[in-house]
Amino acid sequence: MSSAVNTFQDELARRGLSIEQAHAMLQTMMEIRAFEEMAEELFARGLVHGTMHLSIGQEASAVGLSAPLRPDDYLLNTHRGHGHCLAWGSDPKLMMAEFMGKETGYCRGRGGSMHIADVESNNLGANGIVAGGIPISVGVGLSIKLRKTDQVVTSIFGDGAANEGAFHESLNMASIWNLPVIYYCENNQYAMSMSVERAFNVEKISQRAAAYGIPGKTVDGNDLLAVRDVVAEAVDRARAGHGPTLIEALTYRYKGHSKSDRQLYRTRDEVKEWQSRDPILRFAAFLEIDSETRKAKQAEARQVIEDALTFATESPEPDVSTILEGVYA
Amino acid sequence: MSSAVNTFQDELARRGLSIEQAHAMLQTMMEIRAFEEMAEELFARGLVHGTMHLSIGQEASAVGLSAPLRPDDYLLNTHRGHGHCLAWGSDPKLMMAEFMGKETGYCRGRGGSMHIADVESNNLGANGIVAGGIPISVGVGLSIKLRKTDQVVTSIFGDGAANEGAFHESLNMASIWNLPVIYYCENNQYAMSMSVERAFNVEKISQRAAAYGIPGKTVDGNDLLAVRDVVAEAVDRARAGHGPTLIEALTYRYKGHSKSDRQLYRTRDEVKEWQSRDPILRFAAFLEIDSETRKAKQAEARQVIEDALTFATESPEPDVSTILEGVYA
Amino acid sequence: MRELTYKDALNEALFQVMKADERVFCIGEDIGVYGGAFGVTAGLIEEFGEERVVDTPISEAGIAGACVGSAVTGMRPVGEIQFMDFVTISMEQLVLQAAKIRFMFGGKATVPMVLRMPGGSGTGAAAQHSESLENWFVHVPGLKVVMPSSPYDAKGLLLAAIEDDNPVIFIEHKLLYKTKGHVPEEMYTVPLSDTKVVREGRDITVVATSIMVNRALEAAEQLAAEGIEVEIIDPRTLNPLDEEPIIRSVIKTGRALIVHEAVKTGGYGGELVSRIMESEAFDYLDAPIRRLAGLDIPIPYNRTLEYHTVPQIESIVSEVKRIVRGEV
Amino acid sequence: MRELTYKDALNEALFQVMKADERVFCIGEDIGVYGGAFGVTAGLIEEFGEERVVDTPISEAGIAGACVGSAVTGMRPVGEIQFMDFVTISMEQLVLQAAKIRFMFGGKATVPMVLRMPGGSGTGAAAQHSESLENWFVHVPGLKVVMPSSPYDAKGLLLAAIEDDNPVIFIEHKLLYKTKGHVPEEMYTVPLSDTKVVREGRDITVVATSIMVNRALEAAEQLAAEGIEVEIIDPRTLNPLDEEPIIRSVIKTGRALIVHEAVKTGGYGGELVSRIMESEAFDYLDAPIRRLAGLDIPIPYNRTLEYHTVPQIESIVSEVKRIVRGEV
Ligand SMILES: Cc1ncc(C[n+]2csc(CCOP(=O)(O)OP(=O)(O)O)c2C)c(N)n1
Ligand SMILES: Cc1ncc(C[n+]2csc(CCOP(=O)(O)OP(=O)(O)O)c2C)c(N)n1
Ligand SMILES: [Mg+2]
Ligand SMILES: [Mg+2]
Repeated sequence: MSSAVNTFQDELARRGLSIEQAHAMLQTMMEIRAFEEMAEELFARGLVHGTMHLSIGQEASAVGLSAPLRPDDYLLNTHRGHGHCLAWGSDPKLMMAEFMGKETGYCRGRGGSMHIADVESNNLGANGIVAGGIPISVGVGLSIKLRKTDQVVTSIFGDGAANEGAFHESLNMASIWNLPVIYYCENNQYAMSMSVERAFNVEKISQRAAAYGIPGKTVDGNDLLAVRDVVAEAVDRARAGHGPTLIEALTYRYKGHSKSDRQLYRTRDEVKEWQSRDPILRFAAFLEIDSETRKAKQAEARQVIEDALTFATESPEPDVSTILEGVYA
Repeated sequence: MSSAVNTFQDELARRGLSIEQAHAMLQTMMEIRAFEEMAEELFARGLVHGTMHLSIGQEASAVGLSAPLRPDDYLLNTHRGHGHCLAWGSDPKLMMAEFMGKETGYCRGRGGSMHIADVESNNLGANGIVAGGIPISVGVGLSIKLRKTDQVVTSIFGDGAANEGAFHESLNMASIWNLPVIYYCENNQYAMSMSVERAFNVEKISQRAAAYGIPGKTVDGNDLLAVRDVVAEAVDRARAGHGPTLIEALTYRYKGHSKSDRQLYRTRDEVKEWQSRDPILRFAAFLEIDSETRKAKQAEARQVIEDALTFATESPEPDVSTILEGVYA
Repeated sequence: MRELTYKDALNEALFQVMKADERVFCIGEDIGVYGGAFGVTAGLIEEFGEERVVDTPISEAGIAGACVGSAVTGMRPVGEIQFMDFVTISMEQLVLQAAKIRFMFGGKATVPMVLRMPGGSGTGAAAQHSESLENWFVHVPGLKVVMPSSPYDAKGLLLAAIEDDNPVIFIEHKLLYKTKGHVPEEMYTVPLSDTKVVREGRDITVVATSIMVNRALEAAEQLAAEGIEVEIIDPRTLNPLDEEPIIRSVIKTGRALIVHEAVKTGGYGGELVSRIMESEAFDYLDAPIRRLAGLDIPIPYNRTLEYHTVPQIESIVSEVKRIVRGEV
Repeated sequence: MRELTYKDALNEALFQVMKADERVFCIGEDIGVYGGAFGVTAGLIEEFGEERVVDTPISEAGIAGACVGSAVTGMRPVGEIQFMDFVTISMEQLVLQAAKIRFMFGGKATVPMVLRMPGGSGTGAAAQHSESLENWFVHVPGLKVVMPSSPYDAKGLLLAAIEDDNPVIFIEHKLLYKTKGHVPEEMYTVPLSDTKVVREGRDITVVATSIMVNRALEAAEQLAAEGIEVEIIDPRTLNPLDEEPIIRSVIKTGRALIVHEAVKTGGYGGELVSRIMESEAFDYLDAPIRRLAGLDIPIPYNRTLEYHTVPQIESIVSEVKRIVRGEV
């Protein structure tokens, strides 16, 4: 992990983190994985329709990003967003209910996997549109600036999104107006079947920050504390009124892009190699947790998700008579 | 100009240019200015409706850009495009007729100032949409690549256009596919009232090339030979299959943005300062042309445009009975 | 009675609401010292400063996003798209984000934004600066679509749009900016979804939008001289539509003509025809309902062609006569 | 008779035309080794290579521009937008460039491009992946708009669209990809602007588009059992519309129902209602023409709500009955 010299206790202390907090972060990663595994299972069993984008393998990126943020900060999430939602503190019960299209879900079953939002807690939603949340971040940043608070907004997107025009317009606007936005690019090496090697002619996506005169950082997205550190720095910068940062977190999705993906665009070896750097196992090892304890924690995480499933399963469907509700305020 | 040491004859010879060619280029710059002055006059006299975007002050940029191009290359022009059209070799008569909405105009009076095109000569048109031609350049580049010719396409746009999403998507695509496109950004310091200082947080627009892994060059756009040189290099690169280049030509428009512009966003001094670097006077001085000869040449240029006006004035309007023509092929 | 131009009425509305409500701010290209391409925002930056009158780069997707994001977090943005045509670049943010956020999030968010834009032809700006795309927005649930035809309505509808908790597409007309009319000095709202009978008549109902209301009024004067009494109706808010006054009118007159500037095919006229058809007014129809609209061509540059591309007073007059005389 | 799925029919058309015409190439997101999100381009890259089956970054404006620019310089691009919703990002290039270039340039250029995209709901993809925006394109002169409902038409219309010298918006339906039907092996075209009477009947004319043709056919079977004979008409090309068969049919039946999946308000139904209204068929109408269309809401995620948002077989059956029985 971040350092081989110091003990993990030193590493945590240096960041003002307690061991309990570290364990909680590990737990969140495990809950994310359990949620995703359950999602896949439900899909395979034909219990959900639609599609979903699993973030298995990217858990450190989600948890490390959330760590330095405050509850009053804002989140603009990506389609591959279950993990970020959980890391943000969303209730797995209400998420699972949404995933299953239930009235008790965060969006009353209208949104589903790609649109989980909880505006009350400043989670402004996942987005089914690649780069769809990025222009919105400009508005949230402006709103913070006009309201003169020290909130920040995190705009999460994938490597693929960095080739949409919306990315360009938005980063430029956030830069010239010094808006408190963390642009967080989860580079999981592929946009569906398109590898970053084919889609970009630059080595690092973070190099694009220079085009807007803002800092760009690339970080090992499977290293929870490294992610946390680089985000913390960007957050400090933004809160202090110095404007946006572009962060690129290098990570990998173990599963296919969405429900149906024959994965002809990558090799099994490549997947395996990334699995050898599994973010959960790495952080557990860093915390010197033995495999028994780890398994117990995983079982615990699984239970949280099982409970969420029970809640969702027992929840009612939306009533068809309410179908027209919620279009206009 | 480009060098103080050599004689202008050396400078020309070094580039394989004859004195006649140099004089022809000067003449074209003068015709451009005369065309624009006439356009302004016609507008003031209420003889045209619509709007127009004058390129007075930017003549070296237009003529220097065209110089290294071949007749079978392609042009995608900007709204401020009269000069580029003339430099491309378009007939001022047919341009003036188009400007006056006549049936004899390049677009049979349907297009007007913002849409002058001559597809037969690979002039794919000016564009009323800022950055509207940039994505089209990707297609033209692809078409060249698929047809395996060694043509190139020039995509001209202003500084303002470089903040549109279309710029970003297109440059990336042209780069990853190695397309023979010259991205030519005329940075005339303003997009309407928005200065580049306010709209960008980078010093040079050409720095954005790095975001796409392509060369970026900034050149004095009022120095005809300097423009020609940097374009020639980009053209060579493109023809050789090495992909696109982003060129930024620093220049200035003397007139307001369009027909009505109180120009509150800039000072008279700034305009004067740029006028002291007038591209026509500079190139005339470089060629050691005395002021009498220069005036004679200007009168000649004026005459060409007067003749164009006569042609346009005497040309018929489109017949209303043809109004539905040309929507579908 | 105080008269103002349509442009000044809009400008006054912005001044007043920005004074009254801190959450309101303006954003768009050249809306600051330039005052907006058509002058609607003139003077605002001097009064409210750069923070609340935000000049943007040329980034129409970004402008729309800036509105969505600030609206959903408690502000009341008034965005400007310099010409309606350029809103083609903002469609993703407007249609997939602004319009859908509330529904998609289970009714738990609001997006109180207004996006102003001038549409229409008549200034020689040609095919890429003369669009009339209102029916695209009408076709998107979650958006409201407003098209004022008078200075009075311009001010009142703009204030209502800003007050509304939904995304509102506010479509002005280039040729209307200089038209004058009575505008009260105080703040007032014209409710959204409140169709107005602009002129009463017994022989035919003309439903017109935006500048076509004015042309229809002039046509009606000429027709009155020939004994034809035209009832003119202005929906003002195209969606959600207050259709009742239209239906009542057609029941009375038995005839209807829809007039809009947008291209006929796929336009709003079809919606109005259908609404009438689907109502009790069907049984009262003495003639088929007709549409008079833009030709199915891009707007040509040439002045004469441009003129003949969209409905004019004469064409309204002659179409009304044909309907009333049973020639169609 | 050889049967193929709608998807395979499209795939075969692409294979054959790419073999036959060097100018044709495909471009879009994940159309290469992935074979396209719905598999329409499967196998093409193996046959024709990366040069002619171009995987793009996620850049929908760029994809549209790539089509426009290559088309105007002599190629015949077939672009794919992965879901119709994302075409909101391409609108500027399609509407202000592709559709207008020919007219704006005085008829001196052609833009022979096809942009394929799957529309429609029914897969639980929710509000941002289920749009039916065809009427936007119908409203844009210069574009042609095609919506095949059967495998046979899918192949024939795609080949006709590629042969056409104009920009064609080619709208597929996600739920149709797996439907099967007769498809000849050889290359053939179904002319653009050639409305088809899909089923004959005397009691009512149902004009349906895309998947609604199939639902209408099933509804007609049920209705036939109750003695109601439905005539079903599929415009196939929505614009330019071959309206004559529709008008002839309504003259025969005296009744008409329009069925489409898109949101009712501002939709294509209004156009069809108006076309019938403006024709001689008006005099033969025994009942008002009705529209059965998507509810005015974004598509909900929940399966049951989604189902009830757009017309289904049952709702067509009951709406036809109401019209035939004079209940509307
Ligand atoms: C505008 C748009 N284009 C295309 C898609 C289809 N799509 C959904 S996710 C995806 C890949 C996104 O890749 P990336 O941004 O790297 O995120 P990842 O899925 O890898 O997390 C694509 C092409 C979409 N949803 N929106
Ligand atoms: C998409 C779009 N947005 C806005 C405009 C209005 N407009 C026309 S030219 C212009 C300024 C363009 O600036 P720049 O690109 O620097 O070119 P310049 O006019 O300076 O040559 C603007 C805002 C437009 N035509 N298209
Ligand atoms: Mg990715
Ligand atoms: Mg400029």
